[in-house]
Amino acid sequence: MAVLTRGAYADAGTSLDFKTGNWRSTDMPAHVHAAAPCHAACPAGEDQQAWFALLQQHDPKGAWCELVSANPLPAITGRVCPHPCETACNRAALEGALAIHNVERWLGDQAVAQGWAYPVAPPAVDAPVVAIVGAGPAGLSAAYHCLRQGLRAEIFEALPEAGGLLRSGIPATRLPRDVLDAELARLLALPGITLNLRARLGRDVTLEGLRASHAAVLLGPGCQEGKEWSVRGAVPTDLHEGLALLRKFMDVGAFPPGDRVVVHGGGNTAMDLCRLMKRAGAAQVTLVTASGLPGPDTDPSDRINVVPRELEEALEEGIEIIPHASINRLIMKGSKVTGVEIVSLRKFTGKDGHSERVSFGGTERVLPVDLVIPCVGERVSPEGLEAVIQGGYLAPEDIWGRLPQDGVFAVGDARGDRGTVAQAIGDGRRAAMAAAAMIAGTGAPPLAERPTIPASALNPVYYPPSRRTLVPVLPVAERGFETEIEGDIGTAAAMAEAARCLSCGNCLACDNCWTFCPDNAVIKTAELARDGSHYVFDLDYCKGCGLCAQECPTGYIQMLPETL
Amino acid sequence: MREAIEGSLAIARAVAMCRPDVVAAYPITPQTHIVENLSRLVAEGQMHTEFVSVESEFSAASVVLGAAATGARAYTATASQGVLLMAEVLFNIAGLRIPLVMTVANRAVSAPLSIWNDHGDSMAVRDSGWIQIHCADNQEAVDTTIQAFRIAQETELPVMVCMDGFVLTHTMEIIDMPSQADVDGWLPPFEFDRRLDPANPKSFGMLVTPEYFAEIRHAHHAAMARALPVIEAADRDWAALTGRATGGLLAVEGDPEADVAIIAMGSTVGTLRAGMAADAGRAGPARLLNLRAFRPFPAEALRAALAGVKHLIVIDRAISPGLGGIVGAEVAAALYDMPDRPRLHNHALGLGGRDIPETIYADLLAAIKDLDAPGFSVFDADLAKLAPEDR
Amino acid sequence: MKEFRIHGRGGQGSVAAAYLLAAAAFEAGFTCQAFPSFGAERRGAPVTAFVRIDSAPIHLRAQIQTPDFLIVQDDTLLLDHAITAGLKPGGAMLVNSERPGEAIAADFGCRAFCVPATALAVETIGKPIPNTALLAAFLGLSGLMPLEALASALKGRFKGDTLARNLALIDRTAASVPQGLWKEPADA
Amino acid sequence: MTDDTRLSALRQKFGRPPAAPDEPATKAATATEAATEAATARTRQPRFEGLVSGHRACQGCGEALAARLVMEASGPDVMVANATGCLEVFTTPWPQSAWRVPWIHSLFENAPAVASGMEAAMKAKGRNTKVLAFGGDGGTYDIGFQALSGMLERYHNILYICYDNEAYMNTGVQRSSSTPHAAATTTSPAGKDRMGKRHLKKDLLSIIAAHHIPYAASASVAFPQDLQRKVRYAMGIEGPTFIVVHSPCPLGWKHASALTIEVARRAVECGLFPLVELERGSLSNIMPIRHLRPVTDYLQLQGRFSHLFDKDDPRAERERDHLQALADYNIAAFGLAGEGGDDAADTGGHAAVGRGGPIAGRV
Repeated sequence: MAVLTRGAYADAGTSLDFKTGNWRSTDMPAHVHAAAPCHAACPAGEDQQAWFALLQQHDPKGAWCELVSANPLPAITGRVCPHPCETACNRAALEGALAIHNVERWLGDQAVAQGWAYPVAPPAVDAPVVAIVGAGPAGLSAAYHCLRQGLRAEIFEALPEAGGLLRSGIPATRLPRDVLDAELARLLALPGITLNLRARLGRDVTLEGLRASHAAVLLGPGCQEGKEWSVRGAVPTDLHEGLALLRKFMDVGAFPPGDRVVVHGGGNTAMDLCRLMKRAGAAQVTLVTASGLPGPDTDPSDRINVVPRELEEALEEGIEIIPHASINRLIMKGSKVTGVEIVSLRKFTGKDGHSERVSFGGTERVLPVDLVIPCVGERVSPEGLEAVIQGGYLAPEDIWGRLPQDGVFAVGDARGDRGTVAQAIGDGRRAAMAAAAMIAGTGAPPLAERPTIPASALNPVYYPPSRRTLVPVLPVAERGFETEIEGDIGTAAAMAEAARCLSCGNCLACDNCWTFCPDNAVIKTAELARDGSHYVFDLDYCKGCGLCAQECPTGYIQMLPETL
Repeated sequence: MREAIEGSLAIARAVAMCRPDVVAAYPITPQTHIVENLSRLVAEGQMHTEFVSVESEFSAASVVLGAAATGARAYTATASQGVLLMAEVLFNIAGLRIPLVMTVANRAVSAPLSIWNDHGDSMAVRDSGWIQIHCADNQEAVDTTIQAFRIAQETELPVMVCMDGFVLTHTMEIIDMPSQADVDGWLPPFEFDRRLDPANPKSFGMLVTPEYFAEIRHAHHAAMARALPVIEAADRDWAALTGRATGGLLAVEGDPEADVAIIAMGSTVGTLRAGMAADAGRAGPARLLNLRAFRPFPAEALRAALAGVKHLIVIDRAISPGLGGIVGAEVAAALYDMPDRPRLHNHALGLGGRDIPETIYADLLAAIKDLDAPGFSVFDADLAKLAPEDR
Repeated sequence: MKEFRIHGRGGQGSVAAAYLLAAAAFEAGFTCQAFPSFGAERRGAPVTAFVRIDSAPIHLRAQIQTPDFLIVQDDTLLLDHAITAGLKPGGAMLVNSERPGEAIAADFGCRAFCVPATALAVETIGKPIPNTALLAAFLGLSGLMPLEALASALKGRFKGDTLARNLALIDRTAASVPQGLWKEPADA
Repeated sequence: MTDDTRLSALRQKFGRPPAAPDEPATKAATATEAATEAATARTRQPRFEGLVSGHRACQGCGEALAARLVMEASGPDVMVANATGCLEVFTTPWPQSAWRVPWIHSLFENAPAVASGMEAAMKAKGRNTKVLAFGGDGGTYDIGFQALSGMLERYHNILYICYDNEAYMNTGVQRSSSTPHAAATTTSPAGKDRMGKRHLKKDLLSIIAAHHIPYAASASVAFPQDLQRKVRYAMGIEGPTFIVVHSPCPLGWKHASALTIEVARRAVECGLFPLVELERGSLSNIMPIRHLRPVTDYLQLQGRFSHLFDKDDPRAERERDHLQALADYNIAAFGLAGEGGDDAADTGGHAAVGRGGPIAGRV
């Protein structure tokens, strides 16, 4: 029983005895670290939001370390990745997506220039050794992630140089060779990685031999064989398959003659070819693709799968693109093609999820051509892989890349369901994790699935308007075969771009919850952040009004049902 | 030092001697001369106080409330409508147990408008929880004002010093004014622990639920009871210093053996005193009770003073329509348990400034012989002035 | 006890006159009481103020209904014949007027004396404020208290040049009236 | 560490919570110790908590938030006179007070006068603890208006804060002179013959400014940095200052408690509650509205305006247009449409945040 004070006064702050937490009837606030859309979209598994947060704190090295915890090759991916992260970026709906790939590239270049050490410890001398076939992006990523898992990696590469498709299939205008060499050299120099060059599977080593000698085998041979291509059985005698043509060009620097070229396909190889041939002198280069061009109404699954800026640059350079079309017939003069008949078509997705292409009769038209180049994909070269290959690919059972053979994993393009460097890098990481789990006998690693936060969950009013940094691009007239077309973003712009990150789904430490709680039920903790935030909900006093969640700019605070 | 001095000026000078930190007041007849004189003392640099010239009595009371709550000695004065406009604040001040001193220059309450003296104003706030002390003359008013600051401080109750408007406030008479040194030595500096203090922040004026409200009111009532000896002690100490007693709670004069007694408050006491002297025994002797403390009501002292009295005349300077005399009713209640309690003759007199002549003494005494007289009357009302249906 | 009623108009200093008279009485060793008519009269309206002087303490708070003396600050007030209402039998009236006192005495049936107080005040203090001159005249006529008492009272109220001129005014006025004309044998 | 243990560590560090007054304290601190501890805790606090948790405001109370923000920006060397109203009732049910500064409540209509007395006392004692006076719109626009005018005229060194929730919320949502036109309250209900309040919201700020005081401003809980800048500015002024803070009341305005800030923000962005500053009666600053929005964006969130969205009632559109016209008038009169600068010291137009806190005020 309280003893009355004279005149009924009270001492300061005594309302703390009255716990208003029991006023909450339905929901309570909670920190929910949902995945930012960039992270969710990243095939390599980068958390761009996380490394942008470190950049916002003026810690480029920390940002790079965070980045390379998923992707060891940012200087490369920053140049070649079609960056689905930018497509997914929630800022796209405001003033344009963040220039994520530019900053990624800048970070990668900074790391090379500054000699920042990869955040991996050398594995134990007697650590299990994983055999990795192929020193392309998948294999290199796998080797790197083996180190991160405490394993050693021994790479077997058939060619005299590491790099795989990075070296053989991407022109220097997109990926300068010095950049490629520098980043690969740093990675391959990591203690615990052994690289065997000119070691071809089926010739110098065998799958069974590797299985016997190593704790696990990761197969990342890539796709080396062009698919057969014909139009209703017709195959021109002077047919050049796209990837092979590109490789050849990069080796010898010349294309077959032809003024009017039609490229058939919808990937980066097709795009590279179009642009290189145009620059090499072809008067008219046309890309015929079944996909659609990017646009507000284009379904993501229908969108042409190329680096968006490459598409823009190609259009600048005068490449003609015929979307939603296919080659219906080849018009031959003898064994040579003189024209192609194009027909419009669309992809329709049926109820079973399979898509079907339907061509529209009456839309046929003819293009006169000198050269037709199919770029419709490649297959795994079966040499040494006869035991595991299925329908031209190594078709693994799951995202970890497990093949039916114990301890054998498939990564990268050889899986048949991949197509980008970033996907290959993601494959390498996952396979290394799965291999490590298998070696440790702990089964498959857990899938860290976080829900993705949509733009609608943000409160955008708190973000000051800020336009995307435009990076200098080589003028069309100056574009050749060596000089990189897209320029460097530079430190200041990279930091400015980082400041544009909305921090979707994660704590921005913006103080809004702390500022707006009418009940002082949000406590700021400078040094005690456990869940990545700097705030704790004092549920003794929180009345559950939901203001903090409503005003949280990043959607990091959500009202969840009261737990009893 | 004895001086011929106007009542209001004397009060202003007495207040100044008590060195209030804050004075706030709004002018109203007949309190005006007090605040004018205080203003002049401030303007002349003879008084160092924050004089807040407010825009209403409501704010005057609120300002001194705030000032006292902040640990300042504070003072205000008002009358009549001003008391009623303050009413809400007065209850609040008392409920907060804030020590303050206020002079009420008693005046009738409108309507009809009357600027003249009676006790209708302070009676209207008798239940506000303030100590109310009435003064029979200006000497009493000066001495009581100084005592009031000490009483307020010791009891943590606000004190209302009531003096009849015009009759005292505007009258020059001879007053023995205390010296500043006397007051400085007698009145302790203002200290109030329950104050707004950044070093020890507290919250005042809170919401109190039914579980505690009754206790708060009981405590207030008990504090009033404890104030009775404080008032007496203040007067004793003051008398020891100055040789002048004000009479404390209740002063008894006249014939101590008389079986007739008259109770009055304020300046009426002087006229009755003069009337008794002039009567020279023709109407008979009486005990004359100068009832000074109306709140707290000195029931015990009253009963002691009335031992052996057969007829008690109680004079009211206000009326509670529907009941009659207020002092009369309260005296009756106080005497209810008294064995051989006297017969009560309750009269309202001098309402709205009606002159109370010297002959009132004889007239009142004569009236007790009328066995059929009502227990209460407006003694000096001439009903012939009323339409028959309004009588 | 002597009771006074002072008649004037709002703004003429009747209340001040009452206070001065009472203060003079205090200086002379008497007890005193002075008060205005309790009202709300405005400038120019007829007003009254009252004084009681006694040698014993004064307790009476009643209005003065039967004054011993009237002091009239403005002879236009005599147009109201009720001005002498309540004046005690044998009472006297001092009037600020250039008219002869005898005529007024005849008019009102009481003792009366006139002093040209306004003229004297204008001459001496430069302002038409008759109250100090009237009080001085009264003291001279009545012999109730020495003129020094009034001088002391004035010293409590005025300073400097104003005081000096008022002192000169009361000396001059007091000397101008027949000394002790109203002196009562019983008081002597 | 779990949240619970972290909380207890934090509470220990920041000195909360004290023992209840009716429980014997485990170890009574001396006054000096207590003062030292309080001072230490205060210096460690990343902000001054003048109004602590455990008060009994409704969920999502705009007024509680506004008062908290004001205390942070003004404290700790202040004392408060608080008019009767929600704020007073929900912070001080005896024996528990949510205030950490000297605080007094007297009556509904006298907070400015009580504050005047406090300030006079401070002056008399030669101290300079700033006095704040708090009132709701009832206590400020209406019943306490006279006392407020007196306080301003007498030039007391007081910062008066009006928490404007546009009705008598404490007594159950009755209209005040601050209630906007057409809003429904329990004494201005919408019905067959009436469309809510018939009269206009009183332009109090102009009246206040007409006292020629050094500083009068309007602020909103939706723009806390702006609000706190204004409070700090006013705190630095010797003399009477006045800030009216738009503080939504989820109960009275009939909106979800989570929307308090959103509603307040829209009130500013549609022009119905302009954020302006007046010094010596002259307009000295405004918060520009970067994206003007129609008043309906503001109105439709609130049940008190739901009758304005009755499709079958021809009066609804008229009243909506009327409110839009009032907003347009404000926008034109104060020149509200604009971008707002990028001066970090000026909060105009910004409630923007970045990593590590609000952007406004970063210099």
